Amino acid sequence: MLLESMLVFGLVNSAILMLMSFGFSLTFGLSGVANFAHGGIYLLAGYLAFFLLRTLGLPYLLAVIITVIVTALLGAAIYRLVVIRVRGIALNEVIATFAIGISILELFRWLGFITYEFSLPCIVDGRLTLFQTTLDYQRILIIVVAFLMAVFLWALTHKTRIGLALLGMAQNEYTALSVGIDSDWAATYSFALGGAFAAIAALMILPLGIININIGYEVLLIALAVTVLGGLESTKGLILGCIILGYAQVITSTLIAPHWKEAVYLAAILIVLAVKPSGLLGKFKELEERV
Amino acid sequence: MLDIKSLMVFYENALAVNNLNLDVRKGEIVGVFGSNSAGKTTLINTIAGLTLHLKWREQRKGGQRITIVGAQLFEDEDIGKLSPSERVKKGIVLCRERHPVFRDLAVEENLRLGGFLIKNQAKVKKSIDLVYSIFPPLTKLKTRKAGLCSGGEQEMIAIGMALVARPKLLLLDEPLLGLSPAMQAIVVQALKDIRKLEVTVLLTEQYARPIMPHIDRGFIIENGTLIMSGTQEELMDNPEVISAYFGM
Amino acid sequence: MKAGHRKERIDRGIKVRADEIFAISSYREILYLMGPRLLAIMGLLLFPLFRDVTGAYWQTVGFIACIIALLALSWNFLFSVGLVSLGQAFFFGVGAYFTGYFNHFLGLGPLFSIPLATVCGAVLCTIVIFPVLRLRGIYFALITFALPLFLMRIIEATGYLGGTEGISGLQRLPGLTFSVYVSVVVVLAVTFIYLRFFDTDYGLVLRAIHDNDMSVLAGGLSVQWYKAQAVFIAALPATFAGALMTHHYRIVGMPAFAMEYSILPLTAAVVGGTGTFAGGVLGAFILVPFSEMLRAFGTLRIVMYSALLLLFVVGLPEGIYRFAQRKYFQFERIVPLEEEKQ
Amino acid sequence: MNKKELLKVTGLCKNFGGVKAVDNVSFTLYEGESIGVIGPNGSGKSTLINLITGFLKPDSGTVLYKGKNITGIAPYKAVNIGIARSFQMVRPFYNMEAYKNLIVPLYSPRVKKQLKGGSYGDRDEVAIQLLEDVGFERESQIPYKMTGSLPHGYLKRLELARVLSLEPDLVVLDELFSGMSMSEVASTVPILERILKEGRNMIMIEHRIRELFRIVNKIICLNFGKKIAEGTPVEVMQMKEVKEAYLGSEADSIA
Repeated sequence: MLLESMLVFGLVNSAILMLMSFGFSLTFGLSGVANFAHGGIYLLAGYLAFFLLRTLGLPYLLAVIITVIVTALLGAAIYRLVVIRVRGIALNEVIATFAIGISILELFRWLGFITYEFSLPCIVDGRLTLFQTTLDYQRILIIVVAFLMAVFLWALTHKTRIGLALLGMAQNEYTALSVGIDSDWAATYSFALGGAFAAIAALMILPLGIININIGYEVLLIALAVTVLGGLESTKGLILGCIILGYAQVITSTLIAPHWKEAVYLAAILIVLAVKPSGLLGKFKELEERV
Repeated sequence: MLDIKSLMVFYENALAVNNLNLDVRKGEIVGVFGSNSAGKTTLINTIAGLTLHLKWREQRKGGQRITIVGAQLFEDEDIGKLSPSERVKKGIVLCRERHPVFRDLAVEENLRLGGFLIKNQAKVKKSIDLVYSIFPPLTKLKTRKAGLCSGGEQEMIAIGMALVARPKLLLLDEPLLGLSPAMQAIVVQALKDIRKLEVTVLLTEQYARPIMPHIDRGFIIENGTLIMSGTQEELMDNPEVISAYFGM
Repeated sequence: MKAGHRKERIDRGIKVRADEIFAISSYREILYLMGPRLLAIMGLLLFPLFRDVTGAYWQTVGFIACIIALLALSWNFLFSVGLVSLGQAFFFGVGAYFTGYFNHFLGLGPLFSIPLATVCGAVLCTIVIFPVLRLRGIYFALITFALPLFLMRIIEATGYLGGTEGISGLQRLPGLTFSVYVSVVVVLAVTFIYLRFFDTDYGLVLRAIHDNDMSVLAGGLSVQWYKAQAVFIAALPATFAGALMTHHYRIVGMPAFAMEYSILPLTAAVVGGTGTFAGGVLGAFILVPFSEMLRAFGTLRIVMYSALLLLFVVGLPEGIYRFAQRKYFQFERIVPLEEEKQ
Repeated sequence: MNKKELLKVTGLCKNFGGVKAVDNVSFTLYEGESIGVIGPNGSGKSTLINLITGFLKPDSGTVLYKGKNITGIAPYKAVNIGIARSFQMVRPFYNMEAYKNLIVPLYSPRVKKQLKGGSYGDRDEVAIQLLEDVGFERESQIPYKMTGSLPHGYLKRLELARVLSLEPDLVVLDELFSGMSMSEVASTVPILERILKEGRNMIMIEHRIRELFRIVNKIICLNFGKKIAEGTPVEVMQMKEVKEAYLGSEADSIA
C-alpha cells in the first residue's frame, strides 16, 4: 500500500515539477536566455486568476484565457523592454530577469498578499480511489496536462515552421539571421510562450494549496534545479530530471521526514553536476567539443 | 546589380573597411580576395546586413560604436538601412564562413529553415530537391543531425540552405576555408551549377587559386582598402597578385 | 551628428603623450592620477572620526556599507575568475555561523573567533563549491543561488545551530567606532591587496581563466585547482564580513543566509561596474545609504533595489566606476570622415 | 627496430551521438619522428588529437607515452609530461597584452621550476623572447598590444609560441597554417623545422600539404574516423584510397 501510494504520488509530484519548470526550460531552450523572472510570472498568474475569479467573478474559462494571454504579453514585454537591451551578455540577462522577478514577488508582498485567503478553485472536484490510493481529479488533470504540454512542445518544435525557426535561432543566431529569421522576433515569441506556460502551470497547481509569495521563489528554484539536473536544452532531460526529483522528494518525505524534502534538491543537483557537468542528458557540450 | 560606393565601417576607432567601391553585375561570379582580417568578412556581413544588426545591438547595450557610412545599392535601391531579414526578402542571402549550420537539427530541417521566408511550401520542397541534385551526398544524410556531419558536408548544407532561400545575389564567405582538396573540388563544381541557376555570386577567399578559373572579376583588398580590381585575366597576369594570393 | 562625421573616443593627457611609458612631469599630473584615489581613501579613513557630526545612525550605515563592500569585493574577485555568484549570502552566512559557533559553544573571544571563522568559513565554502567548479556561466550561478537557500532550509529542518532561533548573546565588540574602523581598514586593505594581486603572475593566471579556461588547461595548469584557490581567496573577505557583523550585533540566525546579502553585493558590483574592485566598493557606498533612506517603505525596499539593479544593468552596463573613469581619462570628439580616407 | 617508441596509440575509439568520430585508430610515433595527419573535414583528425592530449576521454583504446599509460589523462597533466598542443580555432586571452598570454604557460609546473626568480617581470622577458622566436617584431609595439586587436595571423603564431613556451617533447599542432597568409606560412615553416632539429617530436594536422611534406616524415590519412593509410608522404600520395577520399580528381593541380 505504501509502495503503491508512493508510486502514484511520485508521478503526481513529477508532473507538478514538470509543469512548474516547463516555461523556464522552454524559454531557455529557444532563446538561450535563462528567465529568472519565471517564479514572478508564475505567481502573478496565480494572483491574477484569483482576482478575475474571486473578485470579479468571471467564468472560469474566460479567466483562464485572460490570465494566459496577460502573462504571455508580460513575457513578451519583458523581452522587448528589458532583455533585448542586454541580450548576449549572459550575466546581465540573468541579473535583469532576476530583478524583474524579485520586483514582482516583493511588490505583492508589500501590497499585502500574505494572508491565507488566497486560493484558486479546482477545475473539477471529486476524487478517485484506485485500489487503496485516493487521488483527486485535479491531480489526475495535472498529469494529463503535463503530458499534453510535452506533446505540444514536441509538435511545436518539430512540426511547425515557427518552432523550427526558434530551435534554429537558439543554435546559431547569426546563421538564422542570414536566412532571414529575425532574432528578436524569435526571442519575443519564446518569452511569450514561456509566460503562457507558467500561467497554465499556476492555474493547474495552485488550487492544491494556498497562494503564497514564497512559492514564487520556490518555483524558480525548482525550475532551475530540474533543468540543470536534466541538462539545459534537453526536453527529455527535463522530463527525466522531474521524475527523479519528484520521486526522490516523495520517498524522502514518506520514509524520512517531510521537511527534509528540500534538502533533496541540493543533494541531487550537487551529485549530478559533480559527476556529469552537462546534466543527465545535456548533449550540447559533447557536440561543442567535436571540433 | 549590387553597387557599393565609398563604404566605410568602423568598429569603435578601428577602421575595418576603408572607402571601398565595389560593383557586381547580374549573372557574374565576383571574388573578393585578401588575407585574414583584411576586411572581407566585414564587407560581406555589411552587405548582408549583419553588421547593421550588430550595430543596433551594440547601440542598445551601450557597447562599442559601429559606424557604417557609404551607399549600398541593390538593383538601384538603397538597402543601407534594411535589417538582415528584409535583405533576404530582397534576394541577398549570405552563407557565412566556417560552414555554420544548425547543429542540433537534421539536415533536411536545416534546408527547410533556409526557406523560412518563403510561404509556399511546395516551392521550398522544390528548392530542397534542387539542392540535393547539386549536392548528391546530402541525399543520404537527410535525417542525420547537422552537427554530426563532417565539415565538408556542413559546408554543403550551409550553401544549400542559402540556395533554398532563392537568392538573386548569393554571398559566400570563404566557402573553401578548411576544406580538403577533394571537398574544395566539389564546392567549386557546385559553383558552376549555381551559376546555371542564374544566381549572381559574390564570394570571398584567402587563397584564390582553386576558385580563380571560375570567377569573372575579382577585387583584392588589404587592410580594408581596395588595392586592385579587374577581370580574371587581368588579375592572372599580375605577378604581384599571383605571388601573394596564389602561392606560386 | 553631422553627416560625414563620426564620434571618436580619445585618451586624454599623459597616456597619449607617451604611448606606453608614463612620464610624470608635474605635480598637476600626479594630482590628476592620484587625486581621486587619495580623496576616496582619506574620506573612508576619516569617516569614523566624525561620529559627532554624522550621529551613530549614519555610522552604522557606514558599517553596513563596508560589510556590503566586502561582499562586493568578494563577488568581483569571483567574477574576475569567470565565476558568477548569485549567492554571496552563502559565504556571509557560513562566516557568521562559524563565529557564532566558536564563540557560543567553544567560548572563544572575538579576537580569535573572527579570524578563525574567516579562515574556517572560507575553507568550508571552498570544499562545498569544489565539486561544481567545473561548471561555467549560468550553471555555476544557479548553484550559488540555490546554496544559501538550501542551507537555510537544512538548518530549519534539522534544528542544528539554534535552528530557527539562531544563536544569541555573543560576546560584544568594543563599540561602534571600533567596528566601523575595523571594517573600513579591512575594505581598504582588501581592495589594495586584490588590485596588486591581479598584477602578479599568479593573478594573471586567474584572470586568464576568466578569458579562456581551455587555453589555461593547454598551458599546463589545472583550472579546477586554481579556481578552488580563487574561491578561497574570494571567500575570505565575505566570511570575515559575516563574522564581524555577527559579533557586532551579537546574534547569528537564519537571516545570515537571507537573500539581501546576495542581492545587495550583486547590485553594488553591477552599479559600480562588474570586474572593478573599486567600483564594487563605490557601489556599496552609494547603495546602502540609499537603501537606508528607503527603510520607511518596508519590504518595498527590495523592489526598489531590483528596480535600481535593472536600471543599471540596462542603462549603464559598464557601471558608474568605468563610466566615470572613461569620462575622466578620455574625451570624445567629432571627426570628419574625409580626413581619414586614404 | 631499435628506435624508441615515444607515443603508441592502440585501438582508439570515440563516439559522438552514435557516429564514430574516431574508429579503432592505432599508430606509433618513434623518437625523432614527426607525423602529419591528413584527411577530409570531420574525418576525426581533431578528435584524435583531443583524445591524445586528454581534452576528450576515449571510449576504448590506449595511449602510451614513453611507455606509460596516459589514456584519458587530464589535459594539464599531459602538458606537464611534455605533450603541448595548439588549437585549430585560436583561443588566446583576448583581454591581455599579447606577451602576457605566455605568462600562463610559463607559470605551469613544467616551466616554472626552470625560471628562477619571483613574481614580477621576470617571466615577461622570457615571454617577449618567445614571441620574437615565432616572428613577432621585437622593436614594434605588437607584443605589447592587446591580444584582441591583433590580426589573425599573429594569433596563430601566438598559439605556436604558447606551445613552445612549454618546452614540450611532443608538439601537437592542429591546423596551424589555416588562417595564415602565404608569407606568414612561409616564415613559419623554418620555425617548425628548427623545432624538429632541437630534438622535439611533432604531430601535425594540416591541409597545406606542400608545407606539411617539408616538415614531417610520416603521414597518416583518416577518413570517417578510420585510418586508411600510413607511410611516407610519397607513399601515401600514391595510395588509391587517399586519392579518392582526400585529394579528389583534381589532386595534381592543387597539391
